[in-house]
Amino acid sequence: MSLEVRIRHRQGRFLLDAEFASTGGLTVLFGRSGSGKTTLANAIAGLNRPGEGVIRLGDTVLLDTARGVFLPAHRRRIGYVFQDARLFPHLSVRHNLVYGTWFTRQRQAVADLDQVIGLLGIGHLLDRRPSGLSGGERQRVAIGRALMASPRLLLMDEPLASLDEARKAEILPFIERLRDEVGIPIVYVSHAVAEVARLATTVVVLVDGRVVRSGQARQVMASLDMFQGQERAEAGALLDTRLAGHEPAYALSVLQAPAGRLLVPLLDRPVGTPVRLRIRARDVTLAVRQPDGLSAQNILPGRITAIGRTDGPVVDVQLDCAGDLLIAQVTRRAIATLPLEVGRPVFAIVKSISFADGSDMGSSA
Amino acid sequence: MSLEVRIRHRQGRFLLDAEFASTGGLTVLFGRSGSGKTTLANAIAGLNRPGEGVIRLGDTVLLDTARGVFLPAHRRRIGYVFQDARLFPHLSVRHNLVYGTWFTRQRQAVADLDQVIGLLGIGHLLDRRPSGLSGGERQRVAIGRALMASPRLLLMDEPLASLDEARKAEILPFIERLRDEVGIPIVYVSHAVAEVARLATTVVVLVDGRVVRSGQARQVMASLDMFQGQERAEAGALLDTRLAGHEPAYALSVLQAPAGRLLVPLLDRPVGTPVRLRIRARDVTLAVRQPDGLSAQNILPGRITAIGRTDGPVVDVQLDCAGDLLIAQVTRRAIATLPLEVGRPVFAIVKSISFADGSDMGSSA
Amino acid sequence: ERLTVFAAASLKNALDEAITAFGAASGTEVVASYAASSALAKQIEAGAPADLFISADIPWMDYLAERDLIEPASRVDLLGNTLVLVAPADSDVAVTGIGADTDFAALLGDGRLAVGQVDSVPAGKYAKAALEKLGVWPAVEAKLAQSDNVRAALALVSQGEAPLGIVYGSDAASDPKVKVVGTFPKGSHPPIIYPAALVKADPARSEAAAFLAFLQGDEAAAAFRRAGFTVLDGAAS
Amino acid sequence: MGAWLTPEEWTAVLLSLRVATVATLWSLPFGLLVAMLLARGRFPGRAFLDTLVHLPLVLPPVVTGYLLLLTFGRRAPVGNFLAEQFGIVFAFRWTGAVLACAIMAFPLMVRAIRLSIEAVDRRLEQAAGTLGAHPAWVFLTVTLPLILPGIVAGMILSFAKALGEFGATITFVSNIPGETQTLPSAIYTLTQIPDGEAGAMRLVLVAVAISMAALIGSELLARRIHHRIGA
Amino acid sequence: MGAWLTPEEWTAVLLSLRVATVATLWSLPFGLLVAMLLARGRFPGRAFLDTLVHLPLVLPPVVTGYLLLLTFGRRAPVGNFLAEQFGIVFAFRWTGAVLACAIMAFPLMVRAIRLSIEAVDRRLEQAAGTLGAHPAWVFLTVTLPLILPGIVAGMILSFAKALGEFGATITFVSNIPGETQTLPSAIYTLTQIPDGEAGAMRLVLVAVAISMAALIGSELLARRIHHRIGA
Ligand SMILES: Nc1ncnc2c1ncn2[C@@H]1O[C@H](COP(=O)(O)OP(=O)(O)OP(=O)(O)O)[C@@H](O)[C@H]1O
Ligand SMILES: Nc1ncnc2c1ncn2[C@@H]1O[C@H](COP(=O)(O)OP(=O)(O)OP(=O)(O)O)[C@@H](O)[C@H]1O
Ligand SMILES: [Mg+2]
Ligand SMILES: [Mg+2]
Repeated sequence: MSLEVRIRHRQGRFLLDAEFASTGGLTVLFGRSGSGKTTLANAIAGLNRPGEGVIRLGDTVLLDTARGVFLPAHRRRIGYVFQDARLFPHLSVRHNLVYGTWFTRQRQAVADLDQVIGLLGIGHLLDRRPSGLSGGERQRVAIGRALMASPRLLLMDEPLASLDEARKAEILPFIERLRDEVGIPIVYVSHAVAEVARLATTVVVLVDGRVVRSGQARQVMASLDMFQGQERAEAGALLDTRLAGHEPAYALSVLQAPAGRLLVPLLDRPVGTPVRLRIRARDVTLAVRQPDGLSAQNILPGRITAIGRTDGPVVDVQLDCAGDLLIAQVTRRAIATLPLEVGRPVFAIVKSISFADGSDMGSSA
Repeated sequence: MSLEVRIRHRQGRFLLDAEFASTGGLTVLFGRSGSGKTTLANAIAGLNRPGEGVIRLGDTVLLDTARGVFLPAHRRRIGYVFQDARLFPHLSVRHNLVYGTWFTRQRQAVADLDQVIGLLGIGHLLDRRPSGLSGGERQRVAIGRALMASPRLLLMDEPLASLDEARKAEILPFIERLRDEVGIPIVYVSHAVAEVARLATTVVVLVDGRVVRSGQARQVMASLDMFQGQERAEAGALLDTRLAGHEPAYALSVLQAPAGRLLVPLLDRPVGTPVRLRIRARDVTLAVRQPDGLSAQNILPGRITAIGRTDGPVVDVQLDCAGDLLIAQVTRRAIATLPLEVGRPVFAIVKSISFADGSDMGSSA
Repeated sequence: ERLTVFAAASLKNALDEAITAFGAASGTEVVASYAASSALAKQIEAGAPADLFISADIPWMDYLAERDLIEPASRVDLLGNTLVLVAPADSDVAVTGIGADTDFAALLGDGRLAVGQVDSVPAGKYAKAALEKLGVWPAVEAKLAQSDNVRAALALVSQGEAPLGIVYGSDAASDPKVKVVGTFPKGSHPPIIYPAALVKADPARSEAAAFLAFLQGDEAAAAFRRAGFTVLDGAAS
Repeated sequence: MGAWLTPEEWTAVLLSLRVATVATLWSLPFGLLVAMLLARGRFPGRAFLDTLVHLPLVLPPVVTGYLLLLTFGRRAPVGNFLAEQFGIVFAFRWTGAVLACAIMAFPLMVRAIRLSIEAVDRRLEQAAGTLGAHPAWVFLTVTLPLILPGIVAGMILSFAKALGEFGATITFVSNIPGETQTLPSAIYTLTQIPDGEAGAMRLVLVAVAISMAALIGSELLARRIHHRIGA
Repeated sequence: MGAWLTPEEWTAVLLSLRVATVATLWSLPFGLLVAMLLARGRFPGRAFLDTLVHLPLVLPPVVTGYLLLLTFGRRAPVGNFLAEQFGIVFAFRWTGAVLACAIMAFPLMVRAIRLSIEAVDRRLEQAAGTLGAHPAWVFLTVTLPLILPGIVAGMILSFAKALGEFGATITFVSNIPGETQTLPSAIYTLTQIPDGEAGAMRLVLVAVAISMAALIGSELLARRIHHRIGA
């Protein structure tokens, strides 16, 4: 289901002037604190009423100021996981969870209660009141509450910020399943580049209330200048591969990409399944000769296609590996001493691979 | 200033039974959601009153149930950045910030207002009310508020969870300066292993209300079994080095560790400064032969001292590099095919280095 | 079918006794609604289910008469009362007969004279008339403490707030904390009269007339006298 | 207590309890509505409605009683209409005492509820909206439970006021034993006769006992609500 | 208005305003204290205090007036003490009217403030504590500003009630023009004389106008506070 947003909304001295479209999947709203992510999410949910603009979800018009259309929040069926959990203080955790089911007409639930409870690890909290929950517990209940309402679109405003890595790792695949199997489009606000890279179909980058970049995740992510400062270390490329086989003895699976074969921790999926990988620039080492005797065995041959800005110690190098674009982050010293030049054939040694679906960060070979 | 905690506190069905000591610096409370981190922080702040135990800060007894001592919160001078910002809704941002200064007797402020405002990037918010702030803005003001009260101890409950990487990167060095220069002990609740590794002097690991491990950060972090599941990929070793020189042409600095020389992005510090590094297990590749022609130029010779559990695809390998302990994460397949054995001399190729002080994650050579 | 009597609140004790006696004698149940005469009159005007009205003063009975709401023929002046000057029981105020020479101002000193509201409360109106008649009104007008009912005025005296008060003899007699220091001469104020009349009803109720007659009889008169009222000529005849 | 009170007084006590209870319960929905309008509504005439609601507080009760008599009396237009169309008669019935008490207590109830409504975190209502709840359901499932403390406070104030009200009541529906003579009317009557003090004090103690019981009950209720809301 | 009212009525209006204002202001600190005790305190006798505060609501005003007379009268122990020690005399003074109005309005003020106190997020007070604020300062800088809406509501209720009170006042300090004759006493008096309606209605309109002005003023104030609290 597609989502189309084109709005102008003033809030105090802050002006949100955002336009983007997504064809479904998971759209990440990315931007610094105060850039307008929550304001944009609120507009989609119907919690604020932009002065001007259009919001369309599939073929439902949620907002069209020119035609005077404003669908109230309760008729939008948009599940919203708020930045602050906003649980109902007077209801038990159980009733918070099922609250949304009281109002959904159709009974085809997106997820059943037991599943949600199990996934979020909140079974022991069901009879408690929100005031007796820890910060992370609260946020998990909030996620469950939004899911239980069987929404047509899920808005998640930094849902995992207060969760530990282990819990995140359990919830992320579920969000991916919602996106891929149930087909619920998701709008996801996040600061965490790792999450963005892993989850995003579409990325929308907000700066001071304006969309400065939006589009296919792999395009936005692979652009050399997208990440400034510290975020650069998290930049990387996305690779679409296919599961080619397993090496159960070593608990590994083999993926085939245009760029070459890659070993990853065993995937419990049938051979032939498409798998999306993320290779972070900081995890790629370049070698000018075929390396040998390394513990890292994911080595892809390629050719340098671009070398990024060369002030500062670190430089982004873009490679073409049989059509797949990779980015490597190397020191300027290495550029000068090896030397690395556009057109030079090199080997990319990939230390770690993140799965854009499946379990989190697997370290491979 | 040392902090000593030994308490038992019941809260509903949850029992916190915690004991740890820290000799100052930054103590990270680490644990999954619901493990009791906030409860423990509250006990230190004086916001709950444990049924049993002792809490001592320097030579001030904050709590001693046996002797009936309970110093009320307002006399503890403990700055607390809450998980939920808890700004005063009726005060402007400016007045929220200076609130604590109204009550501190001595005028030797830890940080002055302009400095705090500049650091946190909240200058444009000063005349706003908290209700008009974004989530991250609120959290920044909360950090500023706690700092302005000139506390003797700073409690920070996931202070950076809602902030973007760039902002985190600005605030972390400041927290480190507080720790190192001003000498304020800090108790820091975090899920983020990167933050833990970078900041911690002492790490306290909580599981279900009990302290399962506590001690010097480098010891706790380097233990092979500390991180379970997904967190393993974040495990790593800490290296104490000394700044040996600069290579300004490439914007690099040279660090000398017992293990060898390491190149890192230029540090604006005098030669001789001690620098602490974190080398994550996932960033270390092993080679059985001296590698050559690699963009990665931080290569340390060493010897394998231990090989971790060998079920699953990935194995932790501990190396001794002239006294420094490193951990490398490699596949089981690499162990078998290279092969890697305890005692074998190897080369550790270090792709990325995190600074445990200085600016964040620098990718080196 | 029970009878409803609307009566001034001060009549409660005596009228309750009379009602009990009438009930025993005739088997007719009578209930009494006691309130300020003003309220009762306006309620009757608004159609209250009253069969008989006993007012604490004449104007409110006239008010209903003007509006043709009572049976003129049934109207009688049922009871009378005396107007007395009271002082706290421990007071050393002494008056030998209230007359034009009584120096109220001196008796009061810097205290106040407790009365019912001189414009609205019957006892207050009588007090004003008496004081005017005695020619002392200008001297005491500024020293009045007016209450919204005569009982409140009495309380001010019995609590010692006011050194003197003007109340009904029926009220003063029963309060041990006050003493009567003088009685106003009969001619000094309009006669204190509690008129009674049947409320117009269609059809007229004979029990109501019977009860009104009973109130004018000896048995009722005894009860009224015990309560300190004077039974007027029209009654018991 | 039975032996301690005359049957007539006993009747007055029971009637007062009934009147106060019924008045409180009946005025609750109206109080909620008006509180909601005043707290949330932006409409012309809001200040007028606010003033109207407060009038019974500002005017002497007798005046309110007269106004009721002029409006709902047997011969008055509204009273006549209600009687003819719906068979509802207030004049000189216990129902009239209910009306008088309800109106006298109304400003207290409205204020308490309104104060609670204004304290509700509207973001919770928004959250309910995103979960598909129609505003009416939001009101029932979120707002209403959250303002329960205010409702309880409003009801207890209203009940207490209704228990003590007599100025408007006695003026509107008189003081007819068994029908409109409430506890405070009985007390008032006793204060108007010689030797009435002892009786009045006895009834005052009864009133104090009732209100104490009501207050303790409401406290327990409030504590349970507070616990449920978890604040 | 001056031409419209007799000088005596004009005096009564001004006196009423003064009495209501002074009664509201004086009872505010006590109301705050009692509301705080009832909302936060856990002490024996809490139920008793609660009942005591509510009594003026439950009892007919006349009874409250008598009780005041028995307590604060010239010869009564408390009244005597106050007069001797502090020279505070209530009898037949406008101060007595203030006392009566304050006590009659007290339950309303206490309830409104208490409701607000109970709605305060105590975690904000905790936060203030960690910033070094002594509980007294926490109260002044956090609790008090947060309960301002309740205080305003309590004051407006109290003011309105004080404006309308006369039953207890007239019983306690009687009705002395210029000293204790307030607007409601004047209105009441007019209702007690045949054909006094027209005069009474005129004064009723004055009362309505005053209360409307007070309400609008309080609304504006409340809106500003609301805006400041940012809720
Ligand atoms: N008021 C309360 N009553 C009862 N149990 C509580 C209360 N507050 C917290 N708990 C429970 O105590 C445990 C510890 O809570 P705490 O807030 O300390 O966790 P935490 O480690 O801070 O978690 P998080 O990372 O999710 O914030 C949790 O299991 C929680 O459910
Ligand atoms: N009620 C309000 N009135 C005025 N300005 C507001 C209001 N709420 C938010 N703002 C401002 O609007 C801007 C965008 O806020 P928003 O909450 O959308 O940011 P965000 O991108 O979600 O940030 P964060 O990551 O910190 O949550 C901020 O500059 C904020 O200060
Ligand atoms: Mg936000
Ligand atoms: Mg917590």
